[in-house]
This record gives sequence, structure tokens and C-alpha cells, in this order.
Amino acid sequence: MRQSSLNENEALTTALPSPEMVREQKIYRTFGLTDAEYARAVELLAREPNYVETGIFSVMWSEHCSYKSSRKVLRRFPTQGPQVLQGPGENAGIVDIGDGLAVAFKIESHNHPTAIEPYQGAATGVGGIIRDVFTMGARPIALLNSLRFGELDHAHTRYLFAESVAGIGGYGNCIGIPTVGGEVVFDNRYQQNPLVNAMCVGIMTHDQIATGSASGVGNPVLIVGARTGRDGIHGATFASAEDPHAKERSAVQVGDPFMEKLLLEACLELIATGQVVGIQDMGAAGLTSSSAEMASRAGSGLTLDVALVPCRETGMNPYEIMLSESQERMLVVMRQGAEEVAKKIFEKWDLQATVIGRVTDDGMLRVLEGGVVAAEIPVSALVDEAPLLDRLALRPAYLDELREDAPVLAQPSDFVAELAELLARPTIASKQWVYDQYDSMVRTETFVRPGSDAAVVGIPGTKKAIALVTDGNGRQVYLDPYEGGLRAVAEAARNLVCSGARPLAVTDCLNYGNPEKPEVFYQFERSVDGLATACEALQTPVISGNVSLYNESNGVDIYPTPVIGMVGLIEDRERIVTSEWKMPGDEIYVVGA
Amino acid sequence: MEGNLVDVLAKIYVTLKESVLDPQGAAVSHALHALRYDTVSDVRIGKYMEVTLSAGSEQEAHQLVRGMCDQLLTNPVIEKYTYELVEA
Amino acid sequence: MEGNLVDVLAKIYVTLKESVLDPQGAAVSHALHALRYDTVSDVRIGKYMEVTLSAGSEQEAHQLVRGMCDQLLTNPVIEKYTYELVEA
Amino acid sequence: MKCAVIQFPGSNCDFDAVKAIEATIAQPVDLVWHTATDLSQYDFIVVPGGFSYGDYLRAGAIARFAAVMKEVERAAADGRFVLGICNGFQVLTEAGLLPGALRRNESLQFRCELTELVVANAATAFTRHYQEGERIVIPIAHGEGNYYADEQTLRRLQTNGQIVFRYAQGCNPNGSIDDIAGIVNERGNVLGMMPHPERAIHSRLGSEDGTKVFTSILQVWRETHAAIQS
Ligand SMILES: Nc1ncnc2c1ncn2[C@@H]1O[C@H](COP(=O)(O)OP(=O)(O)O)[C@@H](O)[C@H]1O
Repeated sequence: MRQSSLNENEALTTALPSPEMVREQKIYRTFGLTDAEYARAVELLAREPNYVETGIFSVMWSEHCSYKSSRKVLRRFPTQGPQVLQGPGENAGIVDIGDGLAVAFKIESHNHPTAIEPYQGAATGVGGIIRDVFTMGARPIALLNSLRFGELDHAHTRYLFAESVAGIGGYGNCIGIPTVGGEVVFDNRYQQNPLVNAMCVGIMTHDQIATGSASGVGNPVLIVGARTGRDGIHGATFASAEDPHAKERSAVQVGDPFMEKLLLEACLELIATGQVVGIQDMGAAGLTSSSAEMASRAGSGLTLDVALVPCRETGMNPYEIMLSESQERMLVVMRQGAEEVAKKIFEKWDLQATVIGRVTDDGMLRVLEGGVVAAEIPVSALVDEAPLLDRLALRPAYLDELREDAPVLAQPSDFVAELAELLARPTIASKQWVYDQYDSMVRTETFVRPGSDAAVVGIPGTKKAIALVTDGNGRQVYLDPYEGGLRAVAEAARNLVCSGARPLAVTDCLNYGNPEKPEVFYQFERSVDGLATACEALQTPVISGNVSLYNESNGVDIYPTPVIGMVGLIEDRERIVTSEWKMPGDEIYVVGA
Repeated sequence: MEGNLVDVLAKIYVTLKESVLDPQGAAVSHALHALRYDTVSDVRIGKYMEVTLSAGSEQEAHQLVRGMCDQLLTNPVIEKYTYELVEA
Repeated sequence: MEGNLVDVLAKIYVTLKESVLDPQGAAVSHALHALRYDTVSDVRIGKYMEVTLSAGSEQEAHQLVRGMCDQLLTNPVIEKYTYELVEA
Repeated sequence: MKCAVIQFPGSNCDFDAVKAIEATIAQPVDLVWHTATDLSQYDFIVVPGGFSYGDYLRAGAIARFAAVMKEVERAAADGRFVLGICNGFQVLTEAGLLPGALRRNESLQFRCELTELVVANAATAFTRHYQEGERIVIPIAHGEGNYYADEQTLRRLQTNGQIVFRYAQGCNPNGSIDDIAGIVNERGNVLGMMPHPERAIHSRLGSEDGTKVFTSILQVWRETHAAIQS
């Protein structure tokens, strides 16, 4: 690969605005970079970034990729424990379950895309979280979700809800991973900003653990899976924007679960060869964030040639290729000389595996187009130097106001009628309409299907099983952020214990409003404190998670909604407990506080 | 309502926008090649709907059809449509 | 192959046979009524496919398109189709 | 009895079928890739559930052209046993090995639940161990299981006893005609069914009523095999 200086290259990228234009016309603002962030990028590069580089900075420094508002707060979570094999920072966390086996899991939000195109938004959310898990070398064995929508008397809510459920099912059913649990809450607060959080759990042996690290100078970098199209450009920026509806709509992607099924099988087969150095899924910010993160973890550099990337559409420029969020793609670093191993396996699965670059030792993310440099940025500038904000937190006035005039509930005159009315509320009523649309049984290891406190899935070849649950209660967190945080974790743990499991670890999806509002940031900080305290007390460390901010419309923020995904271990599958009454005449006890 | 209703059949063709991935089209294209239809270069798969309705005038019929396409039958985020009206 | 290939776009319309119930059409019809499109009397939903291909002649193009419809693109037990060829 | 479970790209109940064969009848079983061109050594072939080729176009429409399907056809013609489950049933109808077609569920929704079936014909090789009229519970998981055949075909199925499983009255989950859940070909050696017997082989999974599908075939195979050998 020939490299040339930036100046020579200017002629080639003529189609794109020049660095001067980016500065003068403030094009960076349309990418979501602030003036200060742009100035910081200029400082770090010691020159003005060109159009492609500006795009790369903007997505890497977006809230979605950089966690600039939340990173400091997340440090409060306990992340260690003897059972933890991989804590936060990788594509998914991993815990030991004995016998040389481990489970990998993570939860992730796909809220904004769902608001725009509910079927595809929810479906691609599932697709993304599945990739996060098999990237670690784990075989996905279960899916869960957590949903928040407005009240069902709204026609548009019914549409969003029905389509989201269909999309979640559509993806999971097709790929053959059972959807075994979840929760749904309906409340007006989510009318404009529905939440769709998806969790995936995978199983692996300890020696199969793969990581997203690009080490070994000269090692080949491959892009595998689907071709790259123009879909989802700036999806990461869009996810962090206040009003998703007003944003560019090309950011919506269509998922291809069939392709992902092939990709899953091919990647697991590839990882099993022992020839994979690092592997990472391409999610938000596509090639940009996957390559920068892989290099950052290894302290290495990467040189990639976008002209080698298989594209779905003609005439895609380096900016588009680097920022595309086309689904069902992975970035893989192989041992030198093992390219053919990858190609053979992918061919069997009717997929492409294409070498697009090499690992270097100069700490640079260097993007070429046909051998000519199109972008050249130190990896550390994109990752380590990403903005880190100290947002202002202010205790919201409503907390005291609500306490002062807390409503006094009158004694109902007719308890039966009252109970019937409660049970009829969509949030409390049976969720069978939802989970009957999910294949909860494929893999024939689902011992407790949706409908009980927690789902239970067997671990093949052992007597063991794992119990899985997602829980969250935004209204409680709204009323008392700290206490609500405590309770979210406690509820998840109770649900696991009730199924006979010992809780092991937590993944969390933190859905909040606009963090630039001090009251919202207060909710965020205090509830994280509550979550952290409970995780500490229960010895269930947080091993992975996701943050979704800016869930706000017309100035109204959603309830602060941390969703807890928890996994527990059942040593003996004969000891599984379910919640339904078993026999007439059985005694009923109330236990606990 | 005012006497002369026209009965029309709207033939509506819905396709994914060009930039949107069409996994179904790709799979079918692949299958056609396997069946030795080698000269097929592209397949896109969309929806075809026939809606029978009546309206006060042709103009109103157009309005109604456009309305239902925008409101319900398509999602403008990923799809586009064309239609034609024929006498029912 | 013998010199003059014609590039064509086949627009293929697949619908369920009349004798086969169309629950999707019924659901959409229902939804349209709920949105106050009261004058809609019937909705049928099918598939619309665009296949781009080249052939030695127009006649061959017709043969190819009919072939792929009969073999793969439709299931004659429940579906029927029509198509038209336009220049690509 | 040598068993094969076919794998198309997108099959996802392939391992479940293998596990079920091992657990219920403990016979040797191979996973066979869709490009295979020789199935002559197999006595029993399962076309499993899943989403072959993503169910794109129509469920089973693309898979029926896979190379291995020629061999499945040959096996059927030889009188060997072929069992199509869910997507496998869809593939077999698309391939013309079984009559009719599977349309989208009437509800337009994917449905996964335990369903109650009635054994409509206990005289087939696949149902020998059931009683005629027996009610059994076997799960379904499909979006396109709404069986259709024209009137003439339906009448033929009825008079020939080719309807093997029906959804119990009032329990039809997809709108299929005559509550059909599974049918055999005229010769009786090819069964297609939407419910998943391989998911109902242990009480832990909610039901063990699917077991007898596998044990029936083994018994019939043993009988015919013994007859050939003696
Ligand atoms: N979105 C969903 N996806 C899958 N299963 C769900 C979903 N929502 C609820 N469920 C299942 O329905 C059952 C009841 O859920 P929920 O009403 O939230 O129970 P609880 O109040 O006991 O937490 C649980 O088994 C749960 O897993």
C-alpha cells in the first residue's frame, strides 16, 4: 500500500468540501460537533481536519460512542468479583459458571431508530446485541427485552408497539435464538420516546473468549459479512440528538437476520480455529468506531483502504464508507497468513471476507482510498482524548413538591372491582400477546418460558441452568432516584431467587432524558448511586451496559428508566421453581420484610 | 355523497427506497443465479396493493389514495410508492 | 450473447388467487375504515417485484421472465401473476 | 436406522432434531449440508424447522432448489421416510412432495405456543404409537402455517386418510383449512407438520408427546428391515 501526504490527496477528494470549507461553513456543526470540540480536534491534529476526518471525530465524540456525559458516573459501578472473567469495556461482559463454562451477556437500547421505523428499529436492535455476544466467542442462547410505550389508547402507540414486537420477534425467530423474557410498561411519559432495550446471553468455554483487540503489527484486517451501503450514516450522532424525528431519516437501517445467522455461524467457526487475533462488531459509527476501538485496546494503529471495502452501492466516498452503519458486518484481525482460513469458512456460509488493511505500530488510524490517504488521525485523539464532561446535577424541585402533596388513596368500596380494574391495565395484564409472537422454545433448552418470574434456560451437557430477567421501574426512579435504583436491582435479584437461582452479575441499560438539564442529570447520578449500592450489596457486579440519553421531546423527558438485566445460576436443573400455584390445598406463606 | 360517485381501483406499488437494503431482493437474485438466470442483474421486492374505493370525483379519489398511502400503507422513512387509478 | 442484448426491467405483480383468502388485505381494509376511509370496499395485497435483466431479444426476455415466475417467483397453488417489460 | 437432518442456510431447528433423535430413539444421525448429493445411506431424513434462506419470497421457496432436495425426492420415491417439520413442511410443499401450500397465519402474527392436536390417523408409519383420536400437546412456532389446498385436493386428503394431525377443535392457531396440522403423501412415507415434535420430548420442555413420532418410525423401519433381511 503506497502512502502519500495529505496535500497530494486533496485532488482526489475534490468531491468533498475542503478543510477550509468545513471550518468556514461550520460543516462540523451539522455533524453534531460543537465549536469547542472542533477546536480541540484542530489542536490534536495540529491542522484543520478534512471532511472525512471531521466526520470521524464527530461520531467518535458523539454521546453515543464517547459516553461523554456518563463515563465518569459509570465508574461508580462495582465491576469486580471472582466470577467476572470480562468486565465492562468489551463488546459484552463474561462471568464464570463453573465446569470451564462461562456466559457472556449485554443489554442495549435501540430507542431512537424505533421511534422512526418501529419494525426495523427494534429488529436491528436485536441484531446488534446478538453480534455483541457472538463477537466474544459465545454462542447466543437467549434473548430478552424491555419495552416502554405510551398508553395504548393512542393509535400511533399501538402501531409503534405492535410493530416493535413484530420486529423483535422477526429478528430473533429467524436467527433461531429463543426470546425468553422481558417486560413492558405503558405510560404517557414514553409517548414520543418509546424505549426498546434488548439483551442477549451467550454460552462459551473459557478458552473460546475472543476480544476486540487489534494487535500484532502486519496482521491483516478483514471486513466480513454484509456489503456496505449508505444506510445509517450518522446514526450514532442521531441517537444522541434531541429530536430524532427532525433528524435525517436515512439513518434508519433494514436488518437481515438471515445474513446474521450465517455471520454468527461463520464467526464462531472462525474463532474456533484459534487464528483470530481480535474481532469486533460494527455497530454505531460502523467502520470508524470498530477500527478505532480495536486499535485503542491494543495500543496499535490501523491502516485501512476503503477502496477495498465491498460496497452495495456505487460511488461511495471514504466519508460514507467510514460512517455507514450497514448491519450484519464485523471487523476481524487474523494472524498473518491466516487470511485464507477466513475466506474458506466465509465462502462455505456464502459470505464475503475481504482484507482491507493491516495493523501498524504507529498509533494512527489511517484511512486510504485506493492507496491515497483520505484521513489520518491518532487513535488516542479519537478515544482517549474524547470529551469528558462534568455535567451539572441539581435536585429537581418536583421531588419535594410531590412529597408534600402525596395523594391519599381512599379505601375502595369494592375490592373485587378495584382488583379487576387493576389487572385490566395493560402494564399489569398478561403479556401473552407479546411473548406468543416470540419463538421462546427453539434450541429446546427453555425450561421456564415467558410467564413466570424469570426465564430459565438449560446449559447443554451439564445439570446447570441459568435464570434470566430484565427489570426496571421508571416511575419509582422518578419519585426517588436513589431508592428507585436500589429497587430495580433488588427486584431483578428477587425474580431470579424465586426461580431457584443465585444472582451472578448485572448488565444495565440506562435510559434517561436530556443530560444537559441539571435535573435530569441529577436523576441519572442518584439512580446510578442506587444501582451501584444494590449491586455492591448483592455482590452482583455490573459487567456490561449501555446508556441512552436525550430521550426527550418537546421539552418533556421520559421517566429516568434504568433497566437491569440480571443472570443467575441454578446448579441443578431439578431445582427450578416457577411462580404458578401448584396444588389445591398447598399452604401459602408471605416471607421477607 | 353528492350523487355521482366514481368507483375506482387504485393499483399501488410500494418499493423500498434505493438506498435501503433489500435483503429479500438480494436472496431472490442469488437464487435466480443459482437457477441459471445469469443475466439478472438486480431484483427488488416490494408490495402491490389493489384498493377498491368510491369517491365524489377523480380528483378526490387521488386525494384519498395519496392520503392512505402516506398515512398507513407506506412508511416514508424507508419506502416510496407510485399508483394508478383505473375504473373499477 | 450474439451481439445485441436488450436490457429490460420486468415489473411483476403477484397476487393471491381469488379463491384464496387474503387476511392481510382484510386487516388493511379494517385499518382504513378506522381511519375514516369509509368508501374503501376492498383491499388485496400482493407482491411487486422489479427484475432487471438482459436478453438476446424481447421474445427471449418474455421467456425468461415467465420461466422465473413459474419456477420460483410465484407459487401456482395460491398465487397468480402478471408482468410487463419496460426498457431498462 | 441411519438418520439425516438437512441443514439449509438459515435452518435453526437442525440441532434440536438431532438431539431429539438421540434422546428418543438413540439412532445414528448426521447433519447433512444442503449441497450434499448423496443421501442413499439414510433411512430417515428430517427436513428441520427454521428460516431457510430467511423465508425470503415465500417460506421454503428457495430451499426447494438446493442440491440436496433431489436426493430427498429420490428418498421419498424409494419409500424411505421423510419428515418435514415447520419450515421443513413448507419446503416439502414447495418442492411438490406434499400437496397444498402454507400461507401466512390468519392473525398475520408469528405464534409460538403449546397447541393441542388430535391424531387423525394413527395407522401411518409416523403415528403407529399413538391412538386414533388421541389428544396430544405439541408446540408450534411459525408465521406461515396456514395450510391451504383447493377443494379437490382437500377431499383427496380426507378420503385417503392423509390428514395425520389436526388442531383440536377451537385451537386452530393459524386458520388452516380443516384444522390441518400435518399431512402425509399418498404413499405414507413423507410427513409434513407445522408443530414441532422434536420440541416435545421431555416434561421439562412442557410436553413429551412428540416422542412417539420418532419411536413409531423406528418400529416400522425395524419391521420392514427385518422383513427384508429374512
Ligand atoms: N417484552 C416481553 N418480551 C418477552 N417476555 C415478556 C415481555 N414482557 C413481559 N414478558 C414476560 O411476561 C411475564 C410477566 O411479565 P411482567 O408483567 O413484567 O411480570 P412481573 O410483574 O412479574 O415482572 C414474564 O415472564 C416476562 O418475562
